[in-house]
Amino acid sequence: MTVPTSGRPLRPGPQQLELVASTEIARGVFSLVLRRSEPEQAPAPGTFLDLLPQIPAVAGGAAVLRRPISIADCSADGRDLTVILRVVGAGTAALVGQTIGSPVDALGPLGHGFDLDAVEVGGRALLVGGGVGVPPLYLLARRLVDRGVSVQMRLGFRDASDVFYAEEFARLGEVLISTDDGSAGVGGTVADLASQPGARAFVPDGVFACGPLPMLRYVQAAFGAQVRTQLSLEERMACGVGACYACVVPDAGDPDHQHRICWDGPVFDAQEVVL
Amino acid sequence: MTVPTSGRPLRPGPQQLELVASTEIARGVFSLVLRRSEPEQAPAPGTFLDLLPQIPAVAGGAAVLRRPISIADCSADGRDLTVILRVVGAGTAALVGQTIGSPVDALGPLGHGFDLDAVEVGGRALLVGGGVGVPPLYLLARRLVDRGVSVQMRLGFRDASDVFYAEEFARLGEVLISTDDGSAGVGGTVADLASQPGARAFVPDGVFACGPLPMLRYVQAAFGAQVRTQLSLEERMACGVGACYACVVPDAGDPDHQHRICWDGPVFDAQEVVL
Amino acid sequence: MSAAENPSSENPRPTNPRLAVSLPGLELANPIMPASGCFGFGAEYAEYYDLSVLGSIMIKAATLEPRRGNPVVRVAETPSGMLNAIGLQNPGLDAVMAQKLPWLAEHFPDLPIIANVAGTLTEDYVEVSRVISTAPNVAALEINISCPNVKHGGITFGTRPEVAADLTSAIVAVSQVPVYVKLSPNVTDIAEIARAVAGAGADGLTLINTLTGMRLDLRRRRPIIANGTGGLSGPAVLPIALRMVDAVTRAVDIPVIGMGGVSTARDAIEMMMAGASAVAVGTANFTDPLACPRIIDGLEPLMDQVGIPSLEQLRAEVRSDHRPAA
Amino acid sequence: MSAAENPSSENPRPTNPRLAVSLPGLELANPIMPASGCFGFGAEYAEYYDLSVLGSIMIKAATLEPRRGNPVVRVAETPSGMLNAIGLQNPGLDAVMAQKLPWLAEHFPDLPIIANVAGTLTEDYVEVSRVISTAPNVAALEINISCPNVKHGGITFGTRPEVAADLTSAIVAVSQVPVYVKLSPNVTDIAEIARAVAGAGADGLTLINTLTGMRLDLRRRRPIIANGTGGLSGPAVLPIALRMVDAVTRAVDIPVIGMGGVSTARDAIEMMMAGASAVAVGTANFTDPLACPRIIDGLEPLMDQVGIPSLEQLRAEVRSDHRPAA
Ligand SMILES: Cc1cc2nc3c(=O)[nH]c(=O)nc-3n(C[C@H](O)[C@H](O)[C@H](O)COP(=O)(O)OP(=O)(O)OC[C@H]3O[C@@H](n4cnc5c(N)ncnc54)[C@H](O)[C@@H]3O)c2cc1C
Ligand SMILES: Cc1cc2nc3c(=O)[nH]c(=O)nc-3n(C[C@H](O)[C@H](O)[C@H](O)COP(=O)(O)OP(=O)(O)OC[C@H]3O[C@@H](n4cnc5c(N)ncnc54)[C@H](O)[C@@H]3O)c2cc1C
Ligand SMILES: Cc1cc2nc3c(=O)[nH]c(=O)nc-3n(C[C@H](O)[C@H](O)[C@H](O)COP(=O)(O)O)c2cc1C
Ligand SMILES: Cc1cc2nc3c(=O)[nH]c(=O)nc-3n(C[C@H](O)[C@H](O)[C@H](O)COP(=O)(O)O)c2cc1C
Ligand code: FES
Ligand code: FES
Repeated sequence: MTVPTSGRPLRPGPQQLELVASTEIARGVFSLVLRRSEPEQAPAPGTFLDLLPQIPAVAGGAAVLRRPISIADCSADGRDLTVILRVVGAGTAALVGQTIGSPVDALGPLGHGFDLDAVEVGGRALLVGGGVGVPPLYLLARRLVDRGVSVQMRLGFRDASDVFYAEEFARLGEVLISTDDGSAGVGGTVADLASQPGARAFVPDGVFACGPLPMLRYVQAAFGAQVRTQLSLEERMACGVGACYACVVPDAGDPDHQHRICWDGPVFDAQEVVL
Repeated sequence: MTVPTSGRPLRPGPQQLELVASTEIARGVFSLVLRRSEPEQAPAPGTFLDLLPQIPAVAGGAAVLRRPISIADCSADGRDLTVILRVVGAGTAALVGQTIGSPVDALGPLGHGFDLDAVEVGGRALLVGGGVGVPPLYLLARRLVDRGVSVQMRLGFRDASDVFYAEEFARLGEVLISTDDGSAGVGGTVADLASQPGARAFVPDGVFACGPLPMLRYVQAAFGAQVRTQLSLEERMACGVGACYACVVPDAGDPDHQHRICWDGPVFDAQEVVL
Repeated sequence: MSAAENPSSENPRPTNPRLAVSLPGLELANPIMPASGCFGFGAEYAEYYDLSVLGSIMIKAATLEPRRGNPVVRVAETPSGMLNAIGLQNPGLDAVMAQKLPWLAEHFPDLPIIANVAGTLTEDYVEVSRVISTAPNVAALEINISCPNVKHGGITFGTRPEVAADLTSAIVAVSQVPVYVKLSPNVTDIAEIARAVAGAGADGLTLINTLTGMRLDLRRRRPIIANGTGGLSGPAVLPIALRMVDAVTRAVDIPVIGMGGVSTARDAIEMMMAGASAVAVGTANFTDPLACPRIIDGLEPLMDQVGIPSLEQLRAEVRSDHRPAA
Repeated sequence: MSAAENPSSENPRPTNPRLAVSLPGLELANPIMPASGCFGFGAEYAEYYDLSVLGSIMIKAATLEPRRGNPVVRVAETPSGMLNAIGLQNPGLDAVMAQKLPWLAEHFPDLPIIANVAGTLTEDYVEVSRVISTAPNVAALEINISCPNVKHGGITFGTRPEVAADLTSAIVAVSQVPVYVKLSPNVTDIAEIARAVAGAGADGLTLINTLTGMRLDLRRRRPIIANGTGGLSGPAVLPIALRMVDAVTRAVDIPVIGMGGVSTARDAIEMMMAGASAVAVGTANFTDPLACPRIIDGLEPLMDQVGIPSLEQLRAEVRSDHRPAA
């Protein structure tokens, strides 16, 4: 049997990707470029890699769980994948500290990404992101623009030193930025951006969001009932492939059922999930 | 207090040495060159580094114990240390698999090395080594020759594919080689080399040995009573600095006492220890 | 034998006499099987490789009714390990009988399945065991006695010898297939529990289940796992599992399937050297979805290296050393 | 505060009120101390840093007579951990009193020492405790009740509540300094042992000692450790230690010094958040001889990050949450 029971080809196991670049793009936020051994199909926006860090013993020892990290960008030949990650603990610290040229153990791309067909060609897509929820929106924005969809980004950060990719996004569409302390863009959260003139002028045909839970709840409440709204969720994961039931979110349609974020998501329609 | 209670300066903690070269010099035996951040005093022959490998999760996970590895050579400026190691388990495999340019976590040099003064200038030193007991004898031979001591090496290996450093040693003195299967040198062990003409002609003023326990027992019995004989011992270690009492060997002089190999050794006079 | 090397579906389970293991109810092509709760009901990992290379599958625990499980956060990492408090989320006995087991039977007809059974009352356990043991591809049951027993004031079945024995004999009485009881490591004397369960008629034992542990979130100043504590698994527990398998196989005569921290072929052989007849792999599947085929592929080269002619011979050798106490 | 930053010998232990901890018999400049058996009697690590930066030192176990300990191999590595069976090698009570303790008093006069006491008969424990508690720099005793008790047929003192309680009260009766009892994790219910020992008059508890484990040598087909089994320590056991410290500090009112797998400042704060008043560091010293000063240096920056004004305040907060069961 060379194809799985699903009829699709067997998925690849963990691969050793070569770390070809590592850049600090905001305080404690790094962009890593990971090279696959050969050109492959470009991943869908919203899918993620599950990276296994090598944590030194003095930093608390070995990781057996992978770190889910969204794919932020992809080279034209599909070989180089960019991820953007914030150092929050020993795993992310170990990943950004690897020597250039050394291998990064990666599983994936995993999960189901954003449905680009949600917005018709010529339509308008609103992309709402917060913190390290912003990265997957970049590949998404590129793909939407490629499709002929016009995009507006509303991005929330903690403060000015935290902001990244503002210029890259600006090449694709209008970017509105909020910071908690007002040190860049508008003071407050992405919700506070809604009253900006640019935002009021932009009536979206579809909404795409990724970020912290309060932000997703706001997006779900503000847009979910009016327009097709897709939310990318986060939860602590173990297997990353749907087998362990670590990463569940209640199904809005069936109180007995819970979705697995890694397998059924991470992207869900706003109306499918109870946040 | 900036000096320890011993009156000597404080010892340095673990350092990140740069892996500048890694070469397979015999089947499964690698020579690694580790660069210190600045020139330092050359280590004494017979001392060792305690290396902390980064073992990947799929190879069994994190090491908390360091790997004692003898120093085999040292550059003129004392900056580059060569170690020669056989891949026997996950730790040595991880060390030899590191990317060139990546850091190797090293403690040391540790322990008390060979006493070079055991052989007078102009005298003759016999160096007996087996397998990965051979490496420390190389730096030792170099230092003895520098002192004006003539050296003969009797080196035992498993088979021809296992032999390393024969040419390097040959530049310093006569080299007699044995292999278990006779595929290189004389068939048998280093004990079988004693009947070789070159060996019978070489009456040593001092003997230095490092290798497996049966070999050390032979050296202890064959030379220990006649001539100053120094043996470098091996045992599983935890702390490497004398604090945990993992690596003991009974004291020949005092039945209530055991030496710590990492701290009192690894080199002992043949008459000090019960093997 | 990796999936790629075995593309033929005509002879999906060629038996390699060096690796075959014969246990009550279980004729295993090799000793490696995913541990319960770490492999769902197989469908997800079937996307990664042909599951017919496995010795067996210990499927996720089934309870009488569907269970939603615990609130999230359900997992936390620990050095070389993890905590979980999934809370037995499962679709319930009926769905397992109607969908999960038939799916496995359809796609992997020759693969013997070990059905993991859980509950909170003795009656639940008995009913699930009675029904699930009738499924055509269920070759054995694995009784998870680490669940809290409401009748005995919430103490787990698995920490009291007499409670464990009573549960065992009630299940043995109704099961159509051999019954393996899964022991908890959170006890002072695991051999004592093993003897009680063996005495009550268990056909085999599986061990270890998870050790109770905790991690705290420094910012929120409370446990990371919503449930407070969670079960520790992964390489961290390997030495504890080995010690317990050694102790139990010295105490009883029934076979043991060993588990706890196995992530390499080396670990699996070590587990069998400690007395296990077969080996289950849990957490390692999460680190590497191909962990089980990787371990299976690694067995024979390692056996050659260390001089093990066949696993049956290793078992005989270990068994003659592990003489149960009279 | 590292040795380099504190070269003055006039004021070697400036107290930092954020880090100070006050416990029965122990006024600690900070909560970090090496765990017993992992630091000898201090002399070796004194080559690496000024030991007066430590909160205390739990010195190696002393027994009445000198002990040669177990045959080698004495240690084996495990994932994120290690096994040891040193076998209490030590020079005996007389040498500890005549050489080891005076050496520490001479070089680190202000450093309070916790003397670890072991034995195989109650009488041995009592005699060692009586004598060692009179040493001027011994501020407290730590009673290692994990040794097998020959009178009770080789079961360890630490696995039976009544046996542990009897030993505790015998020692409390003779000790000149507060008595801390060190609990074994190899039990079904550690809180039960803790209650028994507290009831018998212990001033404090320390936990956890090592978990019993095993590794095997595949070629020699027997345990790596000459002794068969060994005690598991290191990061692998951290989640178990945290769970047990949490359980014990909810069960009793006396303070707990927590240990087991602590290797970073983060781990140490987590241990205190689980209920420990101070923290001992064992295996981490082997990975990094500077582990203790590194952890001490890391405490305040981390406390700033997660908003802990002082350890006393953290303790008060945790204590109000950890209400002992009535
Ligand atoms: C689908 C998905 C996509 C993500 N994409 C990104 C991204 O593009 N960039 C980015 O910076 N971060 C992203 N995250 C969060 C990222 O996974 C965590 O920050 C990271 O795992 C932390 O690892 P650590 O070892 O540094 O932290 P630690 O706190 O030391 O990690 C301990 C454990 O908790 C888990 N964990 C901790 N925080 C999170 C979290 N927020 N989500 C999931 N698991 C967590 C870790 O994976 C690990 O198992 C994503 C998370 C998910 C679920
Ligand atoms: C003073 C001294 C000097 C040494 N010098 C060299 C050298 O120059 N070249 C070389 O190839 N080897 C040398 N060794 C042996 C080397 O330390 C081991 O081969 C190595 O530790 C094995 O690690 P591993 O992870 O690959 O093997 P594993 O078997 O996976 O290691 C498991 C554990 O056992 C320990 N261990 C295993 N074998 C030995 C051993 N023979 N001695 C001590 N600890 C062991 C490891 O350190 C580790 O803690 C020396 C040993 C000592 C004590
Ligand atoms: C996420 C997770 C879920 C588990 N669920 C179950 C279960 O439902 N029933 C059961 O008997 N054991 C369950 N276990 C325990 C495993 O089957 C196994 O006994 C344990 O994890 C030790 O093996 P490992 O270290 O290889 O993971 C679970 C373990 C994990 C990690
Ligand atoms: C090599 C070694 C020797 C030990 N010796 C003793 C001892 O003599 N007395 C004792 O009470 N505990 C002893 N222990 C246990 C430690 O003090 C500590 O309780 C345990 O190692 C857990 O902490 P850790 O994980 O930080 O090492 C020893 C531990 C190790 C690793
Ligand atoms: S992480 Fe296992 S189901 Fe999602
Ligand atoms: S390894 Fe600790 S005393 Fe030698």
